[in-house]
Amino acid sequence: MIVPFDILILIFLVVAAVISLCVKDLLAATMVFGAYGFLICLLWATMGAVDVAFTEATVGAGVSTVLFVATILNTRRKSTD
Amino acid sequence: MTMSDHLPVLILLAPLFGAVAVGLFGMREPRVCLPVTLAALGVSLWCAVGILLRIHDEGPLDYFVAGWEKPVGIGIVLRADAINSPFLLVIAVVAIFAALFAVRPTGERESGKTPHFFILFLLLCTGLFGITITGDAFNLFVLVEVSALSSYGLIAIGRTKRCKVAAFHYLIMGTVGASFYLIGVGYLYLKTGSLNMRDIHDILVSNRSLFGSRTVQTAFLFILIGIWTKMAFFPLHGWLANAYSYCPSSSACLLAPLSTKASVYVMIRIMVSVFGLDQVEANAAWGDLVVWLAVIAIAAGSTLALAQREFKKMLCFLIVAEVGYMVGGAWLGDSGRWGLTGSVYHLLADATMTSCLFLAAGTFAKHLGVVRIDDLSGLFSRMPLASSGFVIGALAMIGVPPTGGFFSKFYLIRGAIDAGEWIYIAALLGSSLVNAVLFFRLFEIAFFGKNPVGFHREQGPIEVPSERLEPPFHVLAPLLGAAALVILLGVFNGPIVEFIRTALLDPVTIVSEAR
Amino acid sequence: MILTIASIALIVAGLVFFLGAAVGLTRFPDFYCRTHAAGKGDTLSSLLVISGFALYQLGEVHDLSHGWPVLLVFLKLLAVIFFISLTSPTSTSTLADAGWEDGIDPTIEPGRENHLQEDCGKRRS
Amino acid sequence: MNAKLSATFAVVFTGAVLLYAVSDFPDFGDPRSPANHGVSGGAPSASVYYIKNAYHDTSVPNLVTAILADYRGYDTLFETVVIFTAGMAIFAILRVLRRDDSGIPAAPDPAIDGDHHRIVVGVTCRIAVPLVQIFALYVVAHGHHSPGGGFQGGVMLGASFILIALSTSLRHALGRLSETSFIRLACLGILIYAGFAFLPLVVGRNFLDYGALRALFGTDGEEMARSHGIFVVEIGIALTVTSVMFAIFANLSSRGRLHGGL
Amino acid sequence: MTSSFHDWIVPHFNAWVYVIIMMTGLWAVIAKNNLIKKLIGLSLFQTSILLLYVSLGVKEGAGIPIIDHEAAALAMSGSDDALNPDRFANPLPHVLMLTAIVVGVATLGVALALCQTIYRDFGTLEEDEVLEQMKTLHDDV
Amino acid sequence: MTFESFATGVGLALLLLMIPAVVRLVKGPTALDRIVAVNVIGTKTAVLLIVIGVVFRQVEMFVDFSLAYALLNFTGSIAAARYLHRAAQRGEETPTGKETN
Repeated sequence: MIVPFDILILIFLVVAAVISLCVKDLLAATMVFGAYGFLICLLWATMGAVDVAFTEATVGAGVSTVLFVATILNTRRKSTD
Repeated sequence: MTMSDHLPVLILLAPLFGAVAVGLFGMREPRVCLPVTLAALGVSLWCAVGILLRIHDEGPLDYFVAGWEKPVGIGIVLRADAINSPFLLVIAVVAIFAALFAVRPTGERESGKTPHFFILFLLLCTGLFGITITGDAFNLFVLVEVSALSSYGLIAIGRTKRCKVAAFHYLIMGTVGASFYLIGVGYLYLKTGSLNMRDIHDILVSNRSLFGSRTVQTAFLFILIGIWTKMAFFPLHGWLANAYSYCPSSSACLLAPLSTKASVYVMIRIMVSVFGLDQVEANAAWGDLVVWLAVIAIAAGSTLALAQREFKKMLCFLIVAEVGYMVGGAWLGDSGRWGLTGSVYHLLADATMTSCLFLAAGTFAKHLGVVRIDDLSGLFSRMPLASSGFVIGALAMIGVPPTGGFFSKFYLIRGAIDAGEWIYIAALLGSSLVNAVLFFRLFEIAFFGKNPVGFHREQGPIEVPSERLEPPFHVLAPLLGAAALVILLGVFNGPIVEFIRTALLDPVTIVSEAR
Repeated sequence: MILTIASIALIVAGLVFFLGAAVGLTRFPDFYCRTHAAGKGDTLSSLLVISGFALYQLGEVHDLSHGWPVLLVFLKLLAVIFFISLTSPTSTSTLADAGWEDGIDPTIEPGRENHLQEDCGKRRS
Repeated sequence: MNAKLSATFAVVFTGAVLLYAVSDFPDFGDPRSPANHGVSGGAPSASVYYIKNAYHDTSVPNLVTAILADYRGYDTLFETVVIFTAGMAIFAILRVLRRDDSGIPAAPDPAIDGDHHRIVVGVTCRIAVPLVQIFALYVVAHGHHSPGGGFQGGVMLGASFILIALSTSLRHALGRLSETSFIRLACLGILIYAGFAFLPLVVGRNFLDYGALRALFGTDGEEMARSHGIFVVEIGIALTVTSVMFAIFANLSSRGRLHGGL
Repeated sequence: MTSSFHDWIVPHFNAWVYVIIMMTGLWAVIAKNNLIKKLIGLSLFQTSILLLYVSLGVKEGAGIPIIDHEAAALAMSGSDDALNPDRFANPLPHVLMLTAIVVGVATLGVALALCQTIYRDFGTLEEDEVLEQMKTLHDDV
Repeated sequence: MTFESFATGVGLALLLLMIPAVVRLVKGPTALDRIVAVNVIGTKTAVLLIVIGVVFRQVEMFVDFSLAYALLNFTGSIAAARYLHRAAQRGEETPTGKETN
C-alpha cells in the first residue's frame, strides 16, 4: 500500500469515470473507459494485488476496449446523452 | 468411499459434461443434442433421488471439495439437507420435462442453433443445481452468474425483436442484483472474515453484538435487495413479464418454473444458514415490513394479471404474485415455523405447477399458434388430453384440493394465523380468488367458445376446422407428467412437509456440521 | 554506485522529458501538435526512466552465479523498453492518420494557407 | 427528466446506506481486521491459514494461484464455465447462420488497401504478435511463481488473435483459428479442467483433490502433485479463455457473420 | 466537523471512493438513455465492487501475496516467522476479484451482443426510441 | 535516502505529470484528443508499474505485467484508428473535430 499514489489515482479514477459517462461521442467514451481501466490496474498494483492488476491489464488493454469499439462500428457513434 | 458419497458434486457435473459433449459433437450432428441432454439430466435425477434418500436416512450431507475439511472455511463445501434436496429433485424433473418439450427448440428457421440451445440449457441446469447445493456465499454468486448468463442467451435465442430487448433489461437488472448480493457478501466478509455460510453463521451467533452492527445490517439489506431483484419481487419485477413471455416457449418452460424459485430458495438459505432464523426473527420490525411488501406484491401481481390479454403474460404476473406468497411466508416468523415450511413446500409446488402451465401455454402457442386468451375458444374439443393437463395446473394455481397448490396455501395460512398476520391471509385468499376468476374465465372460453380460431403467422386470426389436434407424444408426456407431479405433491404433502419442518424446527441440524 | 548515480540521472532526465510532453499536451494548439508532443516525448522519456531502473537492477547483480534472477529482471526491463519503443510510436502514428480520416484539420500558420489547403484538398478527395 | 430525478434519488439512497455502514468498517490497511486476521476472540480467518500453509500444502509460492486453483478451485471451474457460457450465449444471440440476412451489406473484406495502416500496423503486429503469444505461454506456465496464470495468459493469447484480425482482416485471423476449432477448443478447455478434477473420484478421493494423483505424476509428496495439478488446470483455463475471447471479438466485430467487420 | 472527518473519512477514503464510483455507475445504469452508456455504467458499478473487496485485503506495510525465494527457503527450513501473515497482503479477496473480473467481461460481451441485435432490429440504441417502437410492434410470438 | 524513497518520489512525479493528460481527457475537444491522452496515460502506467515494483522491492513480480502492458497497450488505439478508417470507408457522417463534448 502506497498511500499518496493511492489518493492521486483514486481522484483520477473518479474523473475518468465521470468523463466516460458525460462524453457524447461513444468512441471517446469507450476510450476514456479504457483509461479508467489503466488507472484501476495501477490502483490494484499499489494495493499489492498483483494478479488482479495483471488480469485488469490484459482485459482492460487487450479486450474490453476492442469489444466496445467493435460494437460501436456495428451500431452508431453518437449518443444523445 | 463409494461413488454415492460424491452425489452432491456429480449432480451438477453431469449437465456440465453434457454441455461439453453437445459442444464437441452436437455442432456437426444436431441429432445427438437431445439424447445427450436427456442422459445428462437423467444422471442428475438419479443423483437427486440418491441424495434425498441418504438425507432421509442419515441427515444432512456435507461434501468438501478438494478435501479441505479443516479448518472450517478454507475450502468450498457443498451441502445437501432437508431444505434443498427436494428442490434438487424438482429441478431435475422439471428440466427433463422442458428438454422433452424442446425437441425443436428455436423453430424451423433457426434450426442451426439447436446445439447452442441445448448447451445453454444444460449450463443453466448446472447453475441451478450449483446454486441449490453450494454452502459458500461467494460460490453462490459465481453460479448465479452461470445461470444468469445462460438464461440471457436462452431468452435472446428467439427470433422475435422483443425478446432481445427483454433479455437486455433482464441482463441489466440481473447484473445489478447479483452485484448487490456481492456487496452484501463483501460486507459480511469484512466483519466475519469468512465466506463459508456455516462459519459466518457461527461467528454471528457467538458474537451477538456483531449482528446488530451497521455493517451486518447493511449486508443483510443488500443481499436481500439483490436476491429480490433476481426473483422479481414486486417493485423490482419489471424485467420478468417480457423476458418470460417473449422468449421461445422451449426456454420459458425451463426458465419460468425454476429461475425465480432458485432465487427464493437462495433467500431462504441465506436466512436459515447465514444469518440464522433466531436472529432474523428477533428483528420483528423487519419481518413486518417484508410481510407488508409481500402483501403489496401479491396484490399487484394479481391485479396486473387481471389486466393481461396474452396467456403467457398473465402467467408471468401470476409468478410475481406467487413470489410474494413465498417471501411473505418465509418472513412470517411464527414460532411453529409453519410459514417457512409452507414457503419451502410452495417452492416445490409452484415449480411444478408453473412448469405445467408454461408447458401448456407453450403447447398452445406451438401447435395452435394461440397466444391470446380470447383465441383459446374450442380448445377442449381439439386437445382434450393437453387441456386436461392444463386444467390440473390451473386448479393447483387456484388452490383446489388435492393439488399441491392447496396444501401449500394451507400451510402458509396456518403460519399466518399463528403469527397473527391477518392482512397476509387476506392477500392470499384474495389472490386465490383472482386466480379463480382468471382461470374460470379461461375455462369458459375454452369449453364453450363458439368458433375455434387459430392464428396464422401472415394472415392473422383465421377460422380453423375443429377436428382433434392432439400434440405429439413428446409434448404431451411432459405436460401430463407435470400435472401428475402436481397431484402427487398434493397427495404426499404430509411426509414432505414433515421432512422439511423437522429440519426447520431445529435449525441446528441444518446449520451445524454434519456428523 | 556509479550505476546508481547513472540510473538516477537517467530517471531525472526522463522526468524532464515527461514534463515537456505534459506541457506540450496541454499547451499545443491542435490535435496533430499534441499527438507529436505526446508520442515523441512520452516514448523517449519512458525509455529513459525504464533504462534508469534497468541500470539500477544491473547494479544489484554482485556475482553472476547468484544474481541471475536480477539479471533476468534486467533483461525483461530491456524487453519492456523494446516493446514500448515498438508499440507507442505505432499507435501515435496510427492515431494521427485516423485524425485525418476523422476530419480534423490542422491549425494553419498565417501565410501558408494556400500551400496547406492545396495539400488537404488533395488527400481528402 | 422525472426518470432522472427518481434515479438520482434511488442512487443517493443506496449510497447513503452504504456510507452509513462505512463508519463501522475497520480502518483501511488494518492488519488486525476480521478479514485479515479473524474475528477478535475467534479462530484466525481463512487468509491466515492460506498464508501460513498454502506453500506447504501446494508448494506454489504464488498464494493467489494456490487458492485460485486448489482451495477454491471449484469457484474457478465455474468461472471458466461463466466464460464458456458467455461465448455460447453470444453465438446463440448474434451468430447469423442464414445467408440472406436483412440486407445490411457486409463491409468488403480485405479493405485496407496499401496504405499507412497496413504498412505500419501490419509490420508492428507482425513483430509483436509472436512475442505476445510466446509471452502469453510463459505467463500460463509461470503462474506458480509470479503473477499470472491461465486466465491472464489466455486473455493475452486471445488478444494476440485479435491483434492479427485488427492488423490484417478477420478472415485472415479466422484462417488461423476457425469457428469450429474455437468452439471445440473452448469445450476442450472445460473438459480438461472438469475431467482432470474428476480423476480423483476414480481413486476414491474428493472432487478436485489433485493430491490423490500422486501416482499419475510420479511425485513423492502430495504437495508436488497439487502443484502439477494446478498447472494442468491452468492449461484448461487458458484454452477456454483464449478461444472464447477471440470468439466474442469475431462475433461482435462482424455482427455474427464472421466475415468483414472491424 | 474535523473529528468526523478524521474518524469517518480519512481511515476509509477507499470506501468513500468506492461508494462514489458505485453511485456514478448505478446512476448511469438507471438514468442514461443510450444502451452503451448504460453498459459503461454497469462496468463502473462492477469495478467499484472490486475496489471494495481489494481494499479489504490491504495490510499496512505488507507486500504482495507471493512468497519470495528467501521466505520460501526459510519456510522450508521450518522457520515460523518466514510466513508471518503480516508480511503478505490477504490473498483471498484477490482470488475472489479475479473471478469477478471474469464475470464482468463475460457479462459485457453478452450485453454488447444484445446491443448489436437490438440495433439490427430497431435501428437505434436509445432506450426511449426502442420502447416507443416496441409499443407499435406487430411481432409474431 | 534509499532508492525506494527516490522511486516513490519518481512515482509521485509521474502521477502529477499525468494531470495534464487527465486535463486533456476532460477538455477534449475532439475524440482523438482524448484518445491521445488515453495513450499517454497508458504509457505512463507501464512505467509506473515498474516504479511501484521498485517501491515494493519486488520488481521481478511487477515487470511481467508491465511487459504485458507494453505489448497490449496499443490494441485499443489500433482498434479506434481502424474504426475511424472503416467509418470513413463506409462514407458515414464523420463527426469532425469541431464537435465539443
